[in-house]
Amino acid sequence: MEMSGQHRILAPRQTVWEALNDPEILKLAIPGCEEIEKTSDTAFTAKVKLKIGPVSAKFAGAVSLSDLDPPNGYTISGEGKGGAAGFAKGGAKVHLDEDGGATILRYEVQAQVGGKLAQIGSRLVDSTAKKMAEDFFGKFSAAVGAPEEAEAVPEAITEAPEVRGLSPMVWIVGLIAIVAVLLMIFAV
Amino acid sequence: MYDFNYHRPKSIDEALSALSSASDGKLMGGGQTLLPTLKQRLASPSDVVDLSAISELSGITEQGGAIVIGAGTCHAEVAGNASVQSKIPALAALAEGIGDPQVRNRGTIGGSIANNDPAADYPAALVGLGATVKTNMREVAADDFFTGMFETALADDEIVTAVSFPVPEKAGYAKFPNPASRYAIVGVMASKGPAGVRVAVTGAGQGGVFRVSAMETALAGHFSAEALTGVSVPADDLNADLHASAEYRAHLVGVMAKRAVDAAG
Amino acid sequence: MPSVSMTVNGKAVTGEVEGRTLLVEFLRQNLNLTGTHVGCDTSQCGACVVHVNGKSIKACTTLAVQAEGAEIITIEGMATNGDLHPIQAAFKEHHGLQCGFCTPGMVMSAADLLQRNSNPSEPEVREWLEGNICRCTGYQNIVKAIQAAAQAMRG
Amino acid sequence: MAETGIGASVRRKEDNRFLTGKGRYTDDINRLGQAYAYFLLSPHARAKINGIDTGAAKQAPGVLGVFTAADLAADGVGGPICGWVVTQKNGEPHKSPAVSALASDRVNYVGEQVAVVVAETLTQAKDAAELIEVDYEPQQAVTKMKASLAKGAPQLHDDVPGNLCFDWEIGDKAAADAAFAKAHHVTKIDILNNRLIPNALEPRAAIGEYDSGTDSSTLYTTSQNPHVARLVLAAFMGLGPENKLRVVAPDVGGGFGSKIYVYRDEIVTLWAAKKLGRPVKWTAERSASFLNDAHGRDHDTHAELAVDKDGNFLGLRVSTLANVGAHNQIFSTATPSYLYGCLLAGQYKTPAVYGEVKTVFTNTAPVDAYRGAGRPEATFVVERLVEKTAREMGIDRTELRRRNFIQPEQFPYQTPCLVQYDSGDFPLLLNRGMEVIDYAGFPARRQASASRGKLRGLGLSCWVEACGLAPSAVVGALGGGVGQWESANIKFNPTGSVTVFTGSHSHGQGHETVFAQIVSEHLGIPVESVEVVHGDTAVVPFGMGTYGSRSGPVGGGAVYKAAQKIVEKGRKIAAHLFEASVEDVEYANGTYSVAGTDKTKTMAEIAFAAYVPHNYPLDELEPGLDETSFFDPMNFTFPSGAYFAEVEVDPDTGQVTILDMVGIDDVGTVMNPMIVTGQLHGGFAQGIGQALYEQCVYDDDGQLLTGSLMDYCMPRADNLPSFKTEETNQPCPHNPLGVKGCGEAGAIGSPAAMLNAVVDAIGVDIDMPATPEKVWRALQSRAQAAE
Repeated sequence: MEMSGQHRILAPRQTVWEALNDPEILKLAIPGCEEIEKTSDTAFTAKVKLKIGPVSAKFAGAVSLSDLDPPNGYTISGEGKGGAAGFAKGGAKVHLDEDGGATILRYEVQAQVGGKLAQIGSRLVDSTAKKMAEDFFGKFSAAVGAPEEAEAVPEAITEAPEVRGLSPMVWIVGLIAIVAVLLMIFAV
Repeated sequence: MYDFNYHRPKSIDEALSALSSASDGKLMGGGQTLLPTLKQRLASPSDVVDLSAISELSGITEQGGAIVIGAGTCHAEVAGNASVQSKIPALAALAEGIGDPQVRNRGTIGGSIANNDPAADYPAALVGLGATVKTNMREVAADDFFTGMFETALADDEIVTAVSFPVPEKAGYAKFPNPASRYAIVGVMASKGPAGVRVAVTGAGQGGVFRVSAMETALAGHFSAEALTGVSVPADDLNADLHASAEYRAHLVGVMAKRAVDAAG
Repeated sequence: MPSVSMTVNGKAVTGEVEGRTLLVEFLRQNLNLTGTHVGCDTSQCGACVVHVNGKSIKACTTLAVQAEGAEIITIEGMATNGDLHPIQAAFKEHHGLQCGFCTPGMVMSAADLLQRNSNPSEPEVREWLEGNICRCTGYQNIVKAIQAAAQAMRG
Repeated sequence: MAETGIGASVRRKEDNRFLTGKGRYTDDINRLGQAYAYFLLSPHARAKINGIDTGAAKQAPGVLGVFTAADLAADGVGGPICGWVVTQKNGEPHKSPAVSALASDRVNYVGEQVAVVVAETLTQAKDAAELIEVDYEPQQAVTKMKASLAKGAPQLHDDVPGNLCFDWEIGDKAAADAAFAKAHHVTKIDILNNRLIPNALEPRAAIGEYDSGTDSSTLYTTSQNPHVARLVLAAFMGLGPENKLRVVAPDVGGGFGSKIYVYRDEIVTLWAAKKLGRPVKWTAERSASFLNDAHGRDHDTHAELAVDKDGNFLGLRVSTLANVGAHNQIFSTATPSYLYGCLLAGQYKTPAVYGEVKTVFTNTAPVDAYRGAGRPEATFVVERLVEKTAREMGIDRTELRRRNFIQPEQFPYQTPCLVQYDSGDFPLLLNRGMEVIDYAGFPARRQASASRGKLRGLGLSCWVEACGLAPSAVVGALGGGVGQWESANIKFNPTGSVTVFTGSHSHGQGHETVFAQIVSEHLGIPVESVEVVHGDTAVVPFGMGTYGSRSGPVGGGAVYKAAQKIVEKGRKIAAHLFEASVEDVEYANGTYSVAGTDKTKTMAEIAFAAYVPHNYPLDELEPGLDETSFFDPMNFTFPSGAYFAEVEVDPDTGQVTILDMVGIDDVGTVMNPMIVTGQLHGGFAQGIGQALYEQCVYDDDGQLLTGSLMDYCMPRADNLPSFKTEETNQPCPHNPLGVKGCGEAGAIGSPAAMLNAVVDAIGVDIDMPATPEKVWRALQSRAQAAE
């Protein structure tokens, strides 16, 4: 599945950047996030426990960075394993841009769900993944401080002067959370 | 399935006590969603609290202008109940179309709405008829009860005890089922009554059941299928899967809404 | 392990089970009543249909402990003194079965239908069988058999 | 004995046990001390396996053993095999990659068996399987055929360059090209034949057992052909020798082809039982069946028909890509080649036919024979093309077919596609079908539907199939690994009852009844006195099993021949008892007599005398009344039919409702009309399932999206109408019973009839399955085009 989106966060880019590095804020954005661990400069692991509908499962994930291109962004890829439930893996191209005093976060995700998740729950894969991404960024945006702006974001984005790159932690957790939410696709 | 401790309380208090003493307890109505999930090892609750032996959760009564259905009432009982059939035939018909006869003999209204599957039928009935959900703690309007895909306003220690349906002047339900699972690809409940004119759609929305205000406005003028001509829902936020794209679902919402209004008579 | 007691085909039975033991597992493994079959793992096929307290249910989607104190009838309990139940006899007469795997569930499901509706129309029978999949017969002779059984049972 | 003989609708002998819950399917069998196997399946469609850590699993409670490919390789155990060598255009044999008994260094489809856990309980085995750590290195998968053949595509097997299994042709290309050069009209069509999942209702299962005292093994399994399974297990998997291996296929809950093959789980279960010294039971969960039972169909075809100005067919060219999945199975090369290409002439005298087929490996489950196996695909190509031609040329579709039919007096008819049709009367089938469906009244019915806002369509399919897989010499010449005769042994017991042992195997077809009818007819005893035994290599003679509608024409032929031998042996015994010469003894309806006398002996009396005589000429006549026979017909047999479907489409939703389905069949002699009709009904349901409901969908990464009955739509009772069937039977001239086979007919003829009806209703070509959204979109596109 492929999905893309963008969120306009009413906070300066530096604030967003710091928030993305703040485990406490990330834990607020991701229900069930139990731990995040940096294993190298470009690799991380995390654990998430989610309960959705009748489904409840623990996921362990690993994420690595590639195509580092400060300040424009990078590609991250990762995989989350959910035991008997299967796996999810994917990559995301991430951009963080200034927009006046706000920050625009754009993402293009390619994700693959495998094993029992894909086999039994195909009816809800797409909508669940979209919901997950939106939930995560909605909560994250709110947590960063300023009220979320609901209107659509203009397509034209002002040129970003400097971005050192987005913290991978958000993507570790984001990917794992997507994996975990995909679990709920099974229901009869 | 992973093993668990099984409880079969006789009262709501006993159920709450079993739930609170469990490290990771799960309430079970008819089990028609939970058990298949457990069989696939997609959940591992420490305890399963079976609500089926709680007598206060069962039964269908007429109270004033409403039909009150106990949370533990199975779909077959709702479908076959004389009061429901005479006062809200659309609700009886909806219950008769859930799953298959064996699922209807076990699945319960309380379990269905607490699960809030985005393709389940009952959420459309509750929202489309302006029902009120009664729990061990409070009463919640259906509009506030369903908060998102598989999400409800229920607290962790809250148990649905009954659903109260105001008797409408007219109501109809039309469903386009998934041919394999028989879940709703699109299901529309349209009604006119004490809760106003309502059009509720299940199966199509990513966040579960939703109301279509444009259709409600059109029907408020004249409650007829013709009034819906030209009124459509955007495909943007609708579900897409193997069986139906978002665009097709959007189209079906229009078709099923007209059929629901026709069925309302 | 919890102990569970129920009446199966008129006989009182008791067994040790786990909380997670399914009714169909209890019937097949503890009681050796292997006529109740398992054809899927998502509650669609209906090969496992039995009666619990007079209603047809899917024994693969019911815990054994949920049947505590219940009256269970399985396919093995349908014939009496060696005489086929009218539904069984009609399935044979009208060739309502081929490989036989879905048959027990079909018969049990049909029995529930006929106790609710003694004279079902063809569409009513077909709709009732929504939860029972047959891969062999194309259903036509099953439908015919159920209608013939209804007639025989009405006398 | 006419009341129980051939032609009578004898009620089935097997039904009492099935109806009372006393059937004995593999999973109903429990052996003392049995352990349980659970297979760990790959969640990846394509990955390298860098290592498998079974350490934690081996330590888990109740675990008796955890095994991987290395353990099986160490014991020399082989994997699934291909049973048919197809010679390619270039003269080389097809490519058949080596397949191990469990996935070894790589996986090539989701659901491929990677490891097995055997434990005291099934739950313990499943728990332990979660502890196995497989170090997968996922790689890009390829699931679509064209992508798999493209340059730079992922390569599934080191020994199969370009993922091409074979590139094969049939017919005369030059003749076909010449026909097109002079054509007045050419109809072209692109067709997808949707991939299907068989889903016999009984999931596959196996119990392996080893007896160290006799050093022998037994495999109880859900097989359509236990002797072939034993042969394959002994010859290719190293699990013999055959005298130490017994394969039992007890009651089997449907097969439809999917239970022909010897699967990895059966191999491993049998091996593990010996390894552990315990009976080992394995039963598939339906979720696993979806992933690794052999799938069916999956063709992508371009076809063209050249026609002269009068509508006479001049030539047919067909080019097909067929998906074989990740590796070959027993019939996976035969199905899209000979079982497909040989039927491309259909019922027509098209003089020049050329077909070419490329089969392609992809990261999907193996594809093999499924009810009809190649013949539904051929019928679909021909009948969709003919229907389209009629539409394009403005000729009534029945008239166009009639002009091109092979005529009744032309049989036997040599087609341009290798085979020679035995008998048939195609115009008769068509004419009768038109009467039953009321073809003439269709325009009025269509008008009536239109007045209700519905679109009505009528479609037909005039088809012919080849069945009764037998002629061993032919099969061998075409690359078949083994001959395809069938065996039967009839044993008269001393007190007059009979046991028939057959190499055929019944998994729903009713052999216990029909073969008893053959015996009843020819030996004059009631069917109640005849027991038919099948499915156990320890007791029945070597036989080939049941597939390709071969039990009637081939297995039945063997029973018939054995019965004739019994009659002849009985004649000798009677002659002795009568003190007459053999030539003077007459036989009729179970009774021997001497012409011109009142001396008679019943078959029962003869049997008694055969076993326990006081005065028996042992030097001249052996005691006993027990004869074995084999039957290997000269040719395939060619059932045919004309099927009509009438549907109504709701333009608001695209929903198709079947209003009528008529099947007029020529299946040769009908031995039991009730059973034949039942077989046809079942075939219709499967064919309609393909046309309207069923489709196997993999995503581009090789994940199976239709992996449960919640998404793979099996037809239910309320999806189907009551069918109308009739037979107009032309006996097969080259088997003694005149039967042609009926097991696959319904599934072969009905998809084309049903889809033609939908296309007729909506006026736009679409692919199967004609799901509501697909139909709705087709109507939208037609409306747009009209604007």
